[in-house]
Amino acid sequence: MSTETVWSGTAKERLGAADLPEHTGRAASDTSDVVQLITASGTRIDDPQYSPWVADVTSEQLLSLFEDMVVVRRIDTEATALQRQGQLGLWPPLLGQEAAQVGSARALRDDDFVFSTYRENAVAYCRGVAPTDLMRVWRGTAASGWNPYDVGMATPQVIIGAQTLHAVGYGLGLQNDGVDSAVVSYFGDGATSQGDVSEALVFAATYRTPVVFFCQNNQWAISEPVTLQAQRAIADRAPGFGIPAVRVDGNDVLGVLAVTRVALERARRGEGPTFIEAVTYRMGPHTTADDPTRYRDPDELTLWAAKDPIDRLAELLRASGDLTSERERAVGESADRVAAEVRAGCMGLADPEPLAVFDHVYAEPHSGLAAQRDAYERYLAMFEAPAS
Amino acid sequence: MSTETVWSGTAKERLGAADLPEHTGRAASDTSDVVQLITASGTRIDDPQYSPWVADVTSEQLLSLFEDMVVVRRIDTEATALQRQGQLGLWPPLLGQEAAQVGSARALRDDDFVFSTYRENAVAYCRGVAPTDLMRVWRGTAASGWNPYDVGMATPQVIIGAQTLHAVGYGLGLQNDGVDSAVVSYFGDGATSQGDVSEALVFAATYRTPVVFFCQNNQWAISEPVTLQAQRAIADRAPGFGIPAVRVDGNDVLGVLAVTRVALERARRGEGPTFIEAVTYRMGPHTTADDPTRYRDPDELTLWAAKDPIDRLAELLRASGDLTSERERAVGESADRVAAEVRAGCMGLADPEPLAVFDHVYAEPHSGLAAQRDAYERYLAMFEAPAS
Amino acid sequence: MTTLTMAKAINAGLKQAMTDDDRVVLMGEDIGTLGGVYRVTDGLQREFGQRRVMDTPLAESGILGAAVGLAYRGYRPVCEIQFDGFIYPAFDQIVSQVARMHSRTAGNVRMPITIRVPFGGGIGSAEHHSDSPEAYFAHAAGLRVVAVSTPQDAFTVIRQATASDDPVLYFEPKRRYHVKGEVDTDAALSAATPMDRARVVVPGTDVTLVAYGPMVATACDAAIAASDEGVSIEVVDLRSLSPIDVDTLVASVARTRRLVVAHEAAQSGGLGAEVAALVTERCFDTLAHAPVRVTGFDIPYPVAKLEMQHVPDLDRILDGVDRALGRANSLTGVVA
Amino acid sequence: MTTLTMAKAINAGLKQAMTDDDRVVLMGEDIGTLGGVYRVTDGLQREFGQRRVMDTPLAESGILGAAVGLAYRGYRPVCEIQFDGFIYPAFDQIVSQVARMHSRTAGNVRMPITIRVPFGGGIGSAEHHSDSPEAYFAHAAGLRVVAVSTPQDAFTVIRQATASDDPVLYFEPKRRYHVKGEVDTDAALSAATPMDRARVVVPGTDVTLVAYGPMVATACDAAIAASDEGVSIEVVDLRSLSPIDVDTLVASVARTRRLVVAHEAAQSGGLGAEVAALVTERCFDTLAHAPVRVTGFDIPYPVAKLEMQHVPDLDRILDGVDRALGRANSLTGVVA
Ligand SMILES: Cc1ncc(C[n+]2csc(CCOP(=O)(O)OP(=O)(O)O)c2C)c(N)n1
Ligand SMILES: Cc1ncc(C[n+]2csc(CCOP(=O)(O)OP(=O)(O)O)c2C)c(N)n1
Ligand SMILES: [Mg+2]
Ligand SMILES: [Mg+2]
Repeated sequence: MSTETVWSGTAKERLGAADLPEHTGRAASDTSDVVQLITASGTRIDDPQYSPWVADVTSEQLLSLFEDMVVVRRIDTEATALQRQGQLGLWPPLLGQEAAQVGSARALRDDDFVFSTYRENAVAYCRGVAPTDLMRVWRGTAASGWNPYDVGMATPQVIIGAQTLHAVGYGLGLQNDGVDSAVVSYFGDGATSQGDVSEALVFAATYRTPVVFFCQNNQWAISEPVTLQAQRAIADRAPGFGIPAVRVDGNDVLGVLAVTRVALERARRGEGPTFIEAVTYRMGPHTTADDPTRYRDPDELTLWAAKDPIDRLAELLRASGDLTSERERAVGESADRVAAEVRAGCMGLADPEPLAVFDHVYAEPHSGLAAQRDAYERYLAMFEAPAS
Repeated sequence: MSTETVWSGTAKERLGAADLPEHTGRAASDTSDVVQLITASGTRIDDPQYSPWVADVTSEQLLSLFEDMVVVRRIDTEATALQRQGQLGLWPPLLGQEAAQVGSARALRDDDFVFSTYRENAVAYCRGVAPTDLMRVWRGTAASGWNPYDVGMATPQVIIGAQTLHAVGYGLGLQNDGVDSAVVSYFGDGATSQGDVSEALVFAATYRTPVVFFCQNNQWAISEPVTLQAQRAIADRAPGFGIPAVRVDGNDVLGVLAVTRVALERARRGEGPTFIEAVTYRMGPHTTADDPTRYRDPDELTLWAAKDPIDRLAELLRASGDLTSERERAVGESADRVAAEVRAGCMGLADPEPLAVFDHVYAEPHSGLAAQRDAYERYLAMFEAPAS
Repeated sequence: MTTLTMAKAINAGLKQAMTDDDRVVLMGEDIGTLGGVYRVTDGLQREFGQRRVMDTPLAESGILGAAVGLAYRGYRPVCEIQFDGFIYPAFDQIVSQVARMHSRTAGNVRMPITIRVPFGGGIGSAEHHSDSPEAYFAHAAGLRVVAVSTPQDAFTVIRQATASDDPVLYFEPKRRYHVKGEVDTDAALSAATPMDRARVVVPGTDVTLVAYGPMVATACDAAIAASDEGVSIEVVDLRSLSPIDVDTLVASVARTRRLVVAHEAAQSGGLGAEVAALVTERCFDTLAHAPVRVTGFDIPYPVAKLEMQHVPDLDRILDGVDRALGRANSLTGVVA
Repeated sequence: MTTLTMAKAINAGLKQAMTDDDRVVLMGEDIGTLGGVYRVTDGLQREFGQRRVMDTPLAESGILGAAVGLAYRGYRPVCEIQFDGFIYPAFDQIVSQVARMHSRTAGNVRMPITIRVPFGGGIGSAEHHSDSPEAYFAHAAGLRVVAVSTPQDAFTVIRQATASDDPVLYFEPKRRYHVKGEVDTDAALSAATPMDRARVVVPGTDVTLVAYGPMVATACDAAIAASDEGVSIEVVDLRSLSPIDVDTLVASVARTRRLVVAHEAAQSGGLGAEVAALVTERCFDTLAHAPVRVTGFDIPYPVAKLEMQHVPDLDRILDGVDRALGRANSLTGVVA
């Protein structure tokens, strides 16, 4: 090697010299910059920058956000029970993330569009997906529960991070169409490690697409803590790509509503993408197949239970006298009604016909698949008519 | 859809409210933070943070850096000529990037390791790769010009960005081995868009691997300006991942040497990765197959010619009296010698034997490939011995 | 009729497709200002603007992922992958998203995405610039895969691909880019051979020789060479690699009773295996000899100085034909 | 001899490999604290520490890319891909880097990387959790591909794979994870069948039935069922998908003159095509019938309630056997 040692030999002696300037990222544990409009104990606080964005929210609307959260938690409980009873193959609970999902979804217009993961059942509910339709995929009767165009929400994505690029592409389409709709892409803290998510930030920044990157940092990716994915606050990643970012208390439905409105407004005005990190917590297992006691300190759960998104809003609304016990009962009943619908709908889902495996693989006729379908039809027929 | 319009209808009225805080990234055009120790006109300037790191560099060493740069430019010219004469299939010139490559490569120890792209021929030269070996790949006689372990430098990577992950993995290995060597990964501005590069930042930050990410921002990725890849200074991306970053004038060999030394020192001390953006310019075509006049304003070239890395060091050394005309002639002669070696070596490269296509596909015997080799050997034999 | 190189024919086809349907948008690296490294999109950004011909950041997964979103919104993206070897970073988006979105959404969301891939070797390129990755995509349900071999076909099929409501991998034999041919740019698309059909390009009686993309020209040369020796080769241009037009193959083999299939890609798991298996299934009693595969070896594409060992040429194809005919060949030695 | 589930057998094999060679390191998502979603790496981090059993960030390309670097440095990484459908983001690193580094560097740099992939369906999972992507890798030169079918094989082959100086895709049939079998954990590795060999697991005389991974058990069931009807099936566990042990196949077909090959993956471009083509090339005159493929359809893996339509079961295999034997079957109707 021609490297001359003179270039490296004195390294140790230079130790006294100054190091590189430290980077600007905040430690992930530093939450001083997290937007919050309702505290964990249910007190409304003022934020000069964000409070104006929810100044118009009436107590009736707050109550309706409360009801949304109670209902989606009830759906979650019911689906979990259905899974335990063998009626669903799997269920990914959202327990603890109700405010992050409801607060953001309720900021949307009908003409906006959502690209989500498997966990955004509350978002789907807010978009108008029927409770029964939430069950289809997990009961294994259909690959998607709904027609995306009916509700302005794509079929949830299983491949971690892939949907963030879809959102950017959809946003490009919105730009081309000259409309002021926006796209929201949901993803988790774990997803931020995937190359696709970074590429989505690049594309969104380059084309200034009307996309809101909504990251629910629920602290875990299955058994992996967020510290395995990110050494700085996740929200710190976006600015380096040229995308403004904000962190919000993901268990504060009003705070989430406010920051999402700001981000959507920026998108509508052609000012490009925004990155939101909703700091929240996955209170349940990753899915019903998961056992978090294998990797998670129960104290952590206790800590986050004290920050429950529904409890805090209930406190606030009770204190203001808006949530009467009568009203609370009504909300409970409405949740029970939806839960009953979930259960009945789930049990009523018919198994698809065998030959349906060949449906929709292609939009246009495909000779190869047609031949396979044909052969399989003949094969099935063998079992129907006894050989003559 | 169950979205109630109340949640979105008043957006326009909220326009008066404050927007999100602006992100922290610097505009890419803002170069105020770029480390520079030798100006474009060849004046040495002091930087309290970085000058100490090159205080030990003697004028003889500066002259040797000068010689390195002259030689690699001469290699580049010769290879380009060889390509024009049909002796090489292709050549990717480094014209304009001599300081970025030589300055960084000369900061390395023999036991450090490099993962680079196709353009780092000066790095390879500094690592001790023989001039002839630089030609092999481009003449099409071998898939790699050298044994990576002989020179501490991997076979150059063609797939944009892939090698950044290799560097991180190698760094993990260094950590496991408990040695204080470091890895440098070179890549371009365009590469920063690839998911792999972002994933490399994630992995490096998580494991604090001893890796230096050395990005030569030469302003272009074939025909695409850096503004298509990045809306902020490229160096701004790393801090969000938890990796300290620095921008350096990539045409200032001393500045590059200094920042690379700092980064390597941090790596050796177990303090993890560093990201360096060397701001430079690709003065030639992307490769000899490219025609930059199709997409590039000639004025830009004029602008950067005034910042030439070799000229400025020559100015400095002439002013200090270190670069005498005699010395300059000696340097030129040494460059000519290497160029002659390049040419002779290139022309002397033998074509590989036909059956070599089967070599090294596997490390261990492979029955399928052995059968194909056997059949092909018989096929070739058919042309040798006339059918009896 | 005009005379065009294949590169220019694709350009003309894209231009026509964009004129016919303003939802057709092009995206890729260096396709705008530069017009692509092979100039296939030359002039299109000037004509249609930056919104319809987009230079993208350097990230193939990003290109395909964004295309999925555009398709979701009703657009018909045509993505250029700069070289065959650069398609792999987009593999996940292609096989898990592009290929499955229509099926996943029960047909509600269509993915009329065309993925243009210059492919194959023979041009003395560096590593990753000469791959033949078509078999990967032919194995992925939900995709259609075509390979073109002439300027006329290139022009017609790119229009069919962009007009298709299914995603199409459109493979362009880069070593044929500059070869000229007659192109009828005015013929109605409705009158053209559907893109999922194979085509007999040289009729013959003794052996069916199946090829696609760059290998079709070599196959035709082989047919001429063989006819000098009194062997009549029927050359079938497969054209569609998924689905495979098995009826056309069966009809040909019914006449010739012998099959040779040629491609540049590695033999194991290549299209040749599928063609051989399909034809054997359908024509076992007709076949006079086992189908013969003449293909690239199971090796990474070799360095420039060795590539013509790997890429099947006229002689290797003729040797394969000899094998199929039971004549003296490299494996049997002089007499079969 | 101890009785182990396949999951535990792999665990034991990994533990042995790590004990034998301290350059063996494991990496993947959730493999450390959790021990993997299927607990295959259970307890290994506790035993060997965080440097040798690494929970990685959630990025498959990152995992494989880092593994390449570790291999460059002399390590022998074993990467877990959590589910089959999540391997595609790593496709580029696998086919362009892992597969080609040894060849690219003229043998100077070895890539002894094992990629563990739980694969296949039959467990009622969600989308992307039941893929059979093995054919993609069998087509990529430079890789070795194996699929295991029993706890004993799983134990032995994982040790062979980690000891191999070549990269190995190691496919684990996840629906067989919990099935138990006898495992001899003490037998010398040198005495074991090499991992690139197929194995006759049920001898028979009438038809050769080739299967691998999860389908081997189904094939053995089919052999039992067929014997009730007087048909003697020889079941061959292919084991190695690249290279294919064609000699063992040829020897079997030389006896039976009939071939059926079964797999879950889509038919077009699947391993069945390659096996059929290879055997036809070598046994054309011996074969009494065209090779028969019994495979998954050319569709994305279906929803849970339909998966058993797609995954070949006993009956579909027996129908295929009937086809190969020229007996009444679904295609011919009652009499052949
Ligand atoms: C490409 C890919 N790799 C791995 C998985 C397996 N997997 C499913 S969910 C998950 C964790 C996701 O974590 P996060 O992004 O934080 O979302 P969360 O589950 O917490 O909502 C993993 C690893 C997957 N679905 N896709
Ligand atoms: C994955 C991949 N996609 C595309 C290419 C084609 N390509 C080769 S070089 C290049 C531009 C690279 O730009 P940059 O990273 O800035 O490096 P530079 O060439 O400027 O040194 C492109 C697009 C490639 N080699 N690999
Ligand atoms: Mg999470
Ligand atoms: Mg560049």
